[in-house]
Amino acid sequence: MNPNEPKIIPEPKNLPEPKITPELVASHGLKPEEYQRILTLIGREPTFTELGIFSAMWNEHCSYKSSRLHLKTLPTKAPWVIQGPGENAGVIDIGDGLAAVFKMESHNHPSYIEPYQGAGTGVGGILRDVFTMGARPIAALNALRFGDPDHPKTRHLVSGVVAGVGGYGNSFGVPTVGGLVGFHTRYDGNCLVNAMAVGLARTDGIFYAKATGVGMPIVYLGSKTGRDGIHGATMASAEFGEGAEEKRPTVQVGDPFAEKLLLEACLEIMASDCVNAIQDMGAAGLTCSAVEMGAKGDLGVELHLENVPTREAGMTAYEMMLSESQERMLMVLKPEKEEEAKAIFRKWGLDFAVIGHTTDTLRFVVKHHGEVKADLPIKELGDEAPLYDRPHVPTAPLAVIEPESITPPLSNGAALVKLLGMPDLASKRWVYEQYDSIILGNTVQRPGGDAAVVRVEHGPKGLAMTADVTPRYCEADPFEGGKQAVAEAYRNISAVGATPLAVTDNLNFGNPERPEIMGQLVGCIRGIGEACRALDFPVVSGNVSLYNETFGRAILPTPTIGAVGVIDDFSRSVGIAPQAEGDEVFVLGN
Amino acid sequence: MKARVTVTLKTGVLDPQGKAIEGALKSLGVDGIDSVRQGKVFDLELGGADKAAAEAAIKAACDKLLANTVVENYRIEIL
Amino acid sequence: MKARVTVTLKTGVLDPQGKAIEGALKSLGVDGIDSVRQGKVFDLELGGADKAAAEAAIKAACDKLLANTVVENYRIEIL
Amino acid sequence: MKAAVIVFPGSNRERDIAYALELTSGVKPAMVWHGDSALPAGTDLVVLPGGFSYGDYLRCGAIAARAAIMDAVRAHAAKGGLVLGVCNGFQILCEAGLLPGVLMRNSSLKFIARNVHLRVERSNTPFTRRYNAGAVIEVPVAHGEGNYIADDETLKRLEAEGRVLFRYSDAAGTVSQSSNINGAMNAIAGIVSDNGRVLGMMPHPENHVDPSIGSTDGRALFESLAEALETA
Ligand SMILES: Nc1ncnc2c1ncn2[C@@H]1O[C@H](COP(=O)(O)OP(=O)(O)O)[C@@H](O)[C@H]1O
Repeated sequence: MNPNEPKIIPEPKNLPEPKITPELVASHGLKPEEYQRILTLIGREPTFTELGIFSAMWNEHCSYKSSRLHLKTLPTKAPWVIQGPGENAGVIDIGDGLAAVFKMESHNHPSYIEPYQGAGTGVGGILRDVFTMGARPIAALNALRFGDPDHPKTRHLVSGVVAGVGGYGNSFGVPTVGGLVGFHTRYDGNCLVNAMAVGLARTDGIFYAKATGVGMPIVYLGSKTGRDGIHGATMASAEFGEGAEEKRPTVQVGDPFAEKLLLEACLEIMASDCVNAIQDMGAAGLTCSAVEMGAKGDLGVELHLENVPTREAGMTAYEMMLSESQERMLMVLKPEKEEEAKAIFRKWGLDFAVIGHTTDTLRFVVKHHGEVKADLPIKELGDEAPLYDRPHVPTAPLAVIEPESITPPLSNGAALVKLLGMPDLASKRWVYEQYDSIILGNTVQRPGGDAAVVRVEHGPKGLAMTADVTPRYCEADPFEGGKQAVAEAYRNISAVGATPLAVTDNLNFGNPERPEIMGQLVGCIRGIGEACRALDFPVVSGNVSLYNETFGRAILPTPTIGAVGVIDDFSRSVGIAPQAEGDEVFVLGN
Repeated sequence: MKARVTVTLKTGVLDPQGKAIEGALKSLGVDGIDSVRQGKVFDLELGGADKAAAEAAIKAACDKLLANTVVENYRIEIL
Repeated sequence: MKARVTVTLKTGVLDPQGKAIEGALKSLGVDGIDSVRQGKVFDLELGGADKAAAEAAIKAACDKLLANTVVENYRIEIL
Repeated sequence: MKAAVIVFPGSNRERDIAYALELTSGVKPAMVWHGDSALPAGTDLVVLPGGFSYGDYLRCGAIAARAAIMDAVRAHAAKGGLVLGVCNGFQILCEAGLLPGVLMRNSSLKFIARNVHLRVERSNTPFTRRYNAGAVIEVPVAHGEGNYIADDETLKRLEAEGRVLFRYSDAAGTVSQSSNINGAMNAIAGIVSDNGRVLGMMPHPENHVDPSIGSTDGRALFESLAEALETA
């Protein structure tokens, strides 16, 4: 295919931007006091584009404003941790000069609105997080929660989400090796799609978002920008209600083919030592990635939006800054390597353009056809984001039920049959047989067991991985439930014969502005922290998804725990299938 | 009765297929085609003779299955 | 210039997707649709103004790529 | 053996098959970019790997079948050279006219990824000489469009000429509707060209070459090729 050289759509006149009104501020998900904070910070009324930038940077999804205070209490260090939370993904040393790079992320609201594309782009996003750091993805997992099986929407959501997860991962070419599927009426109006990816890199070949050097060209790479998902990040953090259906056109469409090309191109330019800094355009797209690159490197950034490759004519600065079009990357190239890098982009048929440069002003300046659309202090955009210590009430302990007080409604035999027929316990083959679990030829323990095991390169080392949580335990007692989720993930890894090393978490909760919900979040985080400290099992990456509510009813508290461990000889890992007739069965522990 | 349903992507929705086809046409040396967007057609045969009932059935089919109305539009023609 | 290409399966060629849709419609309770055959449409935009040249380009696109003429027919409409 | 694995944009099992080739023949295959116009000199086996070339957009394999390198592949086949297409590679061979028929959506309309049993129909071919005719092997499939369809006449010819090499069966080698995972005509999983030198198959023998990863049932296919080329 011929490379599509960047096309500049002539657009001599910019459209006038709308006036800032309280309604407009509210429609950006910003509270009046948050808007006040903006006014104080910049000393004037923001432009429309600036308001959009603030809404993207300061929403829950990007700023972690409700959870940050509590997340800080999690243990994140161990001698084998190379990179903890704060980058695109966590990195741990697995020996032999190799590192495992992994993270989990939610795509709950988009998947509820359009299950196929929502789930697919969730998988795409987490894969990008991993390969942005220089790692080739070697496995994917997914943790799915749906409503009651009899709820009218459940069937549609299950089939769409599963097809979407498979459709993206299978085409991209990563084995989907594990996960979980659960059903409960509390997810009726709000399914959960948590996607995890694990990649492999050399410990001396990890790439970061931090840009260095003034006057460095900032390069856009990947698919063209369209109007996809504008306001998507804001939507992902908004409580659902009657109007949810109308938000549909903002759904992003995934292109796993473009992502695969992006992967190969990125790994190739990284191997050729062309990259100074790199950041994927995920939620809140160009805004978050450009700000982060500059802020982390103590640099300013100036963008010239007329150079951004666009799919649609007449896109405004506001739209380009907020677009969530998928399969895009932002990077700073080493100037002397620019031509070499461009040849690689052309080879893979990807759009690219120099869309700006780094400056020494510490300002985030966005220009469109010469007109300044935004001029903001770059560090403060992230650092001065609101931080809330939201009121929280501990979950009331449940009354203790004495075993003697219960008369079993069913005989043991009938109870067993009933249990076996429950969707939560039934075989998940229908799901994981739609996922290519063996591509790359390294899957030692396939889906269906406690943890998956994937051979590292061609062995003998293997990585074990799992995703787990039991929401009803968390509902009953957040602290114990959080501990239990970590312990179960740890056991899953141990059960296949591997040594558990580190955790990624995905905290799915309701509206944090309600003290009971905040109480669940705080309790679960305390429990996770306690268990991780006790087990020397640091948290190296994670994601928080709040406002998972419909009509004021929250989902069950669902802190999904993803874990990774290492086994020195993969051929010694064990699965759950009995090996031979007459084998003895042991129970370990109390 | 025969009918045709045409399902096309809404404006602005990314069409990865169309994009790949555009690129392929260029490299095959087919010039002059600037943009391609791909959609689906369904050719239906219906038993009954009642046009209104047929239209209602087709509309139900589109809404429930043939089109993903989040990202697609559809058009029904009774032939 | 705009054009639409419609690609349909030749008569007699099995259409598993159409068959599956028929089945799915029945289980969704949509009655009266006896048979479904699925095809594709391509909406093209062409730069030039010459209709004959456009038609030639589209025909080339169909023969070389858009249709698998072993099992599919195509039809071109200049809009 | 001098094998060349063709890499298209969106190929994703090229490393898997290169590993299987190297493991069984001891020689690393050449990786050849789709935009090249010639095969490396002395190539005696061309492999089209699995994947989603061009995203499987339009029709699976359609765009790849028209890539620059495919003229060289056609010329290689016309000279009687060996060609192996697996999964997406099979789809590409059909679209390129090197094998008859088409691969349509699985009858379940779902992607299917699991181990299946295949009955090896013939052993006197360069692809299957290390198997016994009638043997049953277990290998994985991973595809959404593997439902093989051809017109009646083609199908009759394929059967009459013994060109069906693999069929979906159960563990005992019985072919039935329930063993036919994707609805393919006559449960066809793999066919060869009229000169018997071009094989297209949907399942992935390259993923079953290691005892600790699944099984080694796929290994003999690559060993057959290595042996055929050695003795040629
Ligand atoms: N969404 C999924 N994706 C991939 N594999 C899955 C998924 N859901 C379940 N599985 C597989 O099925 C196995 C059994 O699932 P589950 O019944 O939830 O078991 P457990 O309670 O032991 O985790 C999991 O360990 C996993 O390997």
